[in-house]
Amino acid sequence: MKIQIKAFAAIREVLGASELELELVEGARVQDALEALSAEHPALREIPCGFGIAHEYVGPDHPLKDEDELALLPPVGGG
Amino acid sequence: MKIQIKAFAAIREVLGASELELELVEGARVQDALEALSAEHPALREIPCGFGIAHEYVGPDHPLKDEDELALLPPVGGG
Amino acid sequence: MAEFRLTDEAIDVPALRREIELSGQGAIVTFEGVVRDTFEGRRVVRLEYEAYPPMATKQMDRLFCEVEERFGVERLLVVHRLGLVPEGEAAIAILAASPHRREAFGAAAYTIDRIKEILPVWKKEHYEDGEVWVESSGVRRATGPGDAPLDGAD
Amino acid sequence: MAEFRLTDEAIDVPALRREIELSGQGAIVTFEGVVRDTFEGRRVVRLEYEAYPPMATKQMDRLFCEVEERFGVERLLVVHRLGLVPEGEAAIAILAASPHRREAFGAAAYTIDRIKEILPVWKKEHYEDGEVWVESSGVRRATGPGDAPLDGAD
Repeated sequence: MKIQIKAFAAIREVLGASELELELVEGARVQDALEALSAEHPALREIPCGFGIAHEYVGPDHPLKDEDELALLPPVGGG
Repeated sequence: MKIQIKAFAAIREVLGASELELELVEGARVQDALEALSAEHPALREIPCGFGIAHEYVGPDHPLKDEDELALLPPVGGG
Repeated sequence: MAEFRLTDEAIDVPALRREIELSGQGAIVTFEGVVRDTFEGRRVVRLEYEAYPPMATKQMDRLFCEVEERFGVERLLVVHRLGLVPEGEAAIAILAASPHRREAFGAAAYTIDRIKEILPVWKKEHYEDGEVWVESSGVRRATGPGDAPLDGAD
Repeated sequence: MAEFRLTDEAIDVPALRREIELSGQGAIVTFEGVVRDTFEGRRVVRLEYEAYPPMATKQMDRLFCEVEERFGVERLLVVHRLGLVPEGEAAIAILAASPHRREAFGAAAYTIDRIKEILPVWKKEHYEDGEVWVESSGVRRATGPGDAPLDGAD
């Protein structure tokens, strides 16, 4: 399956892109997407990462499905 | 001795004046001034009364001296 | 800088906000107490405040010291309106500035709490059929000949 | 009425204050978070915010429900600025109105606390010699090749 990655702030900088597509095996979870990206971008492991799907926070075990948009959210700093 | 009374809000209305002079015996305390006024204006007894001298709160036992200005302060309602 | 003022005119909060704006202050908390035009369904036709100004100033100076001790906040502006205050306008504005938000919130909330206890200022509500002094506790006290005392929580 | 906005322009607090002004509201509490131009003595030459807007909006809708449940406060306006924010200007403004002051203070303070935990907004400080992402905890995180990570409490 294919998912869309949306990356913000420090994670966007490490990935070098704010959006990218990721191919994953069926049954992959959020954590698997992060692992796949970290393999290519080891600096990603340095940054605590939260996850959003459909604009809600989800955990690393959240199952992914085809065409999901997964947001990678470093620690926030607004306000 | 003679003291000046300053009256505010509900107490001013009961006394019918915002300032008046009061003659008291030597050694009189704040409570004595209130008693003297209450004898003449019984409605004064209905109103909880705080006291100020030299712009500080004082208690009913506070001693008075000649030419003191005694403020009679009903419960406040600012803010 | 901590300053207290009494005024007969509408409180200009944006102007106060510009006064308090100085670099290094990360958090600014503003409290406004706005006068309401009804009390338990009765329409307040006129609302006015009176004060004992020199005592108010002295008590506020002490309160500013308390606030600085408790919250480390030195940047406070407090303005209380006197005389007639139309419905919808502020009777009081408190601005507290601090590098950190908790202290600014704490200072502003503590200041209004203490003001309601100690500031020698009194509020009178005029209704169509009488008038009452409104105490911070919410007690309504009538002194006029035709007025029955009212009680109610504010 | 509870509303959240993101804006690229200076936050006009007096205009927000007029929006929230409706009769029956006795207490209005305003919080402004103003950007500072130094961090531990280093001069911040540029400060910018980015957001994930649709998620921010959804998270704020949920927060507004929480605030209404906890404080009974429905009248909330929250505006967060994005992009470059000059020193001394507000990055965020929160206005809470309520018949009673404790609820207005509680709602405003709770809202900014939760925003710092959950709002998907990020802040970057640019110094003469590098740049860092500033987390709500105060952690400064550098990602550029020449930047050493900094840590510090905000």
